[in-house]
Amino acid sequence: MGKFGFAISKGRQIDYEANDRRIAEYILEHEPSFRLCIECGGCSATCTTGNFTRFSLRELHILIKRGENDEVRKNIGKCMLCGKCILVCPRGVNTRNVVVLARQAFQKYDEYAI
Amino acid sequence: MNWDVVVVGGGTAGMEASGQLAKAGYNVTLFEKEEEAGGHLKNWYHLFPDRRDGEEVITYLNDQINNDNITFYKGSRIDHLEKNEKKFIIKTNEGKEMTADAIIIATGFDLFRSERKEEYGYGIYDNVITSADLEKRFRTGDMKMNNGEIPRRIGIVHCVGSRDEKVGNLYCSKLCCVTAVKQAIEISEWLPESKVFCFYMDIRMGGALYEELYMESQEKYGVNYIRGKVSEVGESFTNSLIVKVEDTLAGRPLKMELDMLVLMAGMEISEGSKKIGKALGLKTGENRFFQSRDNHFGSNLSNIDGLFYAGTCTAPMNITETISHARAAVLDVMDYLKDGRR
Amino acid sequence: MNLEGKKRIWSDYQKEIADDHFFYVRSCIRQSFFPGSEQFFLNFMRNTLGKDVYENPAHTTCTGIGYHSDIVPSSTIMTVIARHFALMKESGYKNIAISCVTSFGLYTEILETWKHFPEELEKTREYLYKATGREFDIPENVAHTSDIIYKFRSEIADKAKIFLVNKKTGEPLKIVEHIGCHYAKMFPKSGVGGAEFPNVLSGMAEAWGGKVIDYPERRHCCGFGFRQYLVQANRGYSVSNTAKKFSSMEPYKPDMVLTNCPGCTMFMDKWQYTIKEMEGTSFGENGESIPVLTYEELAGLVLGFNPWDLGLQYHMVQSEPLLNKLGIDFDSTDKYKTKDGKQMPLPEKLINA
Amino acid sequence: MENLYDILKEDIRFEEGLNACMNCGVCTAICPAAEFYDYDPRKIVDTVQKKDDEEIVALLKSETIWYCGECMSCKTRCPRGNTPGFIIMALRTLSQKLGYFTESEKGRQQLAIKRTVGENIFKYGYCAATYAVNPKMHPEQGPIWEYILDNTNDVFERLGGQVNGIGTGPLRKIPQEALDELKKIFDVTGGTEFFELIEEHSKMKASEMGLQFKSEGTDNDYFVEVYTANNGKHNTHDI
Repeated sequence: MGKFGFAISKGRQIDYEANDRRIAEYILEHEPSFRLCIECGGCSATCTTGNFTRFSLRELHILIKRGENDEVRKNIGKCMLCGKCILVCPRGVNTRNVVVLARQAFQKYDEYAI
Repeated sequence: MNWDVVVVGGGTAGMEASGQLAKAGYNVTLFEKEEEAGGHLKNWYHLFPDRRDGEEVITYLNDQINNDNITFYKGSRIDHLEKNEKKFIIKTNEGKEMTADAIIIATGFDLFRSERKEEYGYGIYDNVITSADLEKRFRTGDMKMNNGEIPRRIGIVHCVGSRDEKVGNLYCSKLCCVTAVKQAIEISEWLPESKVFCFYMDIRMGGALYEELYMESQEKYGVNYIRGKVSEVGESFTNSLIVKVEDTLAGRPLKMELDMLVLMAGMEISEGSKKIGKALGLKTGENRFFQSRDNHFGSNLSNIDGLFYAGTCTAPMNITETISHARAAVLDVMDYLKDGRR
Repeated sequence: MNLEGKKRIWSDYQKEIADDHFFYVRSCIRQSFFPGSEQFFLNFMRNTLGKDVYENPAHTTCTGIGYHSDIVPSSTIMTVIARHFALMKESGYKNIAISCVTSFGLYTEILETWKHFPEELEKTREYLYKATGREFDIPENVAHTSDIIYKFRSEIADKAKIFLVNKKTGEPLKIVEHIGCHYAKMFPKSGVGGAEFPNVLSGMAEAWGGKVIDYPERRHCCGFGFRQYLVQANRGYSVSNTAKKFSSMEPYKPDMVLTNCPGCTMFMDKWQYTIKEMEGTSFGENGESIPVLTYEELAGLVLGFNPWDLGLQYHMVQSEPLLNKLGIDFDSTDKYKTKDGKQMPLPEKLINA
Repeated sequence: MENLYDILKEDIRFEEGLNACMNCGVCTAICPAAEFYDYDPRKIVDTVQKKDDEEIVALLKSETIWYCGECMSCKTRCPRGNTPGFIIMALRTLSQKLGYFTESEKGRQQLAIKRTVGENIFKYGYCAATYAVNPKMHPEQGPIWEYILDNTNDVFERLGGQVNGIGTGPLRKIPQEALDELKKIFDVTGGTEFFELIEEHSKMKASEMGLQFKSEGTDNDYFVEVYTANNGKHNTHDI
């Protein structure tokens, strides 16, 4: 806090230019159904983790697309890969595979290694 | 059966109504303020959802009005219209005078003037264009920016002048969502290397095959959809456009640079409709479009006997609906002029 | 950028600004931090233009800072403002000239509220009468003092001793404008040029030969945020917002920032110091900071006033780099002297000094 | 107790500020607070319009309602004519009336504002007053501010000041009658009562927190706590 008693903070605004979207691109390449999401939230509603914590798979998907990788990495371990989300998705997105691929991508781009 | 029917407005509705009346044997006089019939459709390149060329529909409509029972006055404005007993008296700006037994008002809509959304900078920032401007570009194939470069990232803003009390339009213009999706696909076809982002509040895909088109835009063209109304557009140091929006599904503000921004201008009742409406005392709804006598079974009926509505002077409609509405107006005219009824 | 488009918008937002006979109300912040600006306004209006501007010694705060940090109830601020209207009525004035943008926003908002809720106006009349025995009229014309300088911008240009041109390069000065949020964002019609492309400051800068630069965060708040500055623990909000604006304007290399709001002037000046202390960053050219001037200070320079009579030396960011660009022949030895010419001690650790 | 939504409706700012929200996010897109706090004005409006008392109570006790800077940029853009900033003001007023403001770190700061800006009004006739801006509490004002305070008379005399004099101009002595009228206006309109409420609830909270509290001034532990405390959790959020 120094001599002033407060600090300059980093904004919460998603800065699309500044973000690295390689994780999203990797997923889109291997799981094209990721494009079909209409953000309905069906996955989050049925999500086992989401029912016991604040975790939102829908929000995670958005953050992946925007390249908010730090946020994604912080939360992606919470998914238990039970796959219930796939059953409810009205657009047939392989939601579980999106998580699997995201974890792979984080390994691939080692500056993000989990 | 020598009934005289005057049709005001030579756009889709007016042309179709005139054609159908003429086929049924009525004497039709069609007035169009511009030098050419066809209305807004003339300016549209491809129609949704099947991407048919707008000119094909124009050709059909021109065939419709190519009928000996139709007198077509172009470049003609109605200066005076009144009802005297059972006859309507019409005077035009060119000094023509005539009477009619029935009138069809097909004066249509105007596109929302996008410069009224000051925060979007239409008319101020280069490369902020409207959906109508984009259709013209499709026609000429000129997709370049003002500096001659190809736009690499293009944004589409839904609901410009619709669902917006700030500009006095609370209603949904209904066609802009599907237009946005159609145009996103076309941009992607013209410029396969470029990325398209649609900024929407709700995606309203209420027509047949619209939702399919939306899904296709995602699946085949990778069009991106961000849920949030664009709040502000500015220009960056390198002259790209900066949009600020809330990514509402992430619950965070988002800033993005774009090369080009397309504003989906909504529909408003046209100035011409307003003038005629005022002169005749036609009832309008809260949305300022003409109010039909009954929403369900009288959507062509006005508050004046013998005066009927056709098309988008009553509400936003697509081409299919407009043509159906015009045909329905003709049925109402026929019913009205039936012997003994008038 | 298409100027015609902006001009079309400006023509939609030409508010009426009275010509003479003003009842002047001071700003808490400006009279404490930029007293030279208010002094210039009064001198210029009275002595240069020969206008009647009256200041009543009994006028006070409008309580706006308290109201916007939520310790002052709305009925209280309405009655305090009504008291100013009463003083105005008693002194025989109908046009109010407001030095503060927060106050200006509140006067405008309260007058609007009274239109929508006439019962609030009646209640305020009762409160004021009960508390002070005074009665008031609604003013005929409400103007911010920047509106008034805007109105007389051509008169200033006619009398200009210098124009806003870089003497060395011959290029117009690059000016970034910052309009206080409460000037027109709440009621676009109340501001010259509206809310999105206000013309009140850009009109002045251009009339005096400068060039106004648009930049992405032009419309962003300076970060005052009332409680977000008043309480130390919250000041990170305030300084971060200012830093955001300065980072956004930096590439354009502006020669100065022009402001019309008390808080904005103070924060854009002081936060440059704070940011420099905290992170070693400065936003001007050659490691300098960007001078932040009120419209009165700028008008004063254009009219050839002594910068030290305008109070420029009491900013944290010193304006010598700007004065040099303008080719103003200033007397450094006069900078820290009293009214009577006595030397004062010299301040230390100022920026751009 | 009366329904909280109905109580809020009695505040003209709430009445003016809330129509139906369609969650478009134009407010959050340009909100200075949404950027530097974990804050989303859209969500506040959406919560309030649900008219659920339990959720409104949670808001009144939350940190969230204290993040807004009242710049009112949201008013310019809302396509439904809402003003989230006005809604916030109504919520803050109610939170103080019900004593809920002391439940949050940011809410407790109301005492600090009352003791500084609030007291300035009665003492100097202005919210911000030269003598009241203490450089120790405002290090960000920089060395020039200390200098001005050290040389107040000379600085202000040259710039049109009326240092404690009778008449017009900055630093003039505000006539006692004018200060009395201000106080009377506060008494009559509920302003004084509101100040007392802030004091009363703060005192209770200080005792609950086991912090020293004095009935005036800034040199007591509770004041220092509310003026400086920052738990560092105001701009992060987990999904």
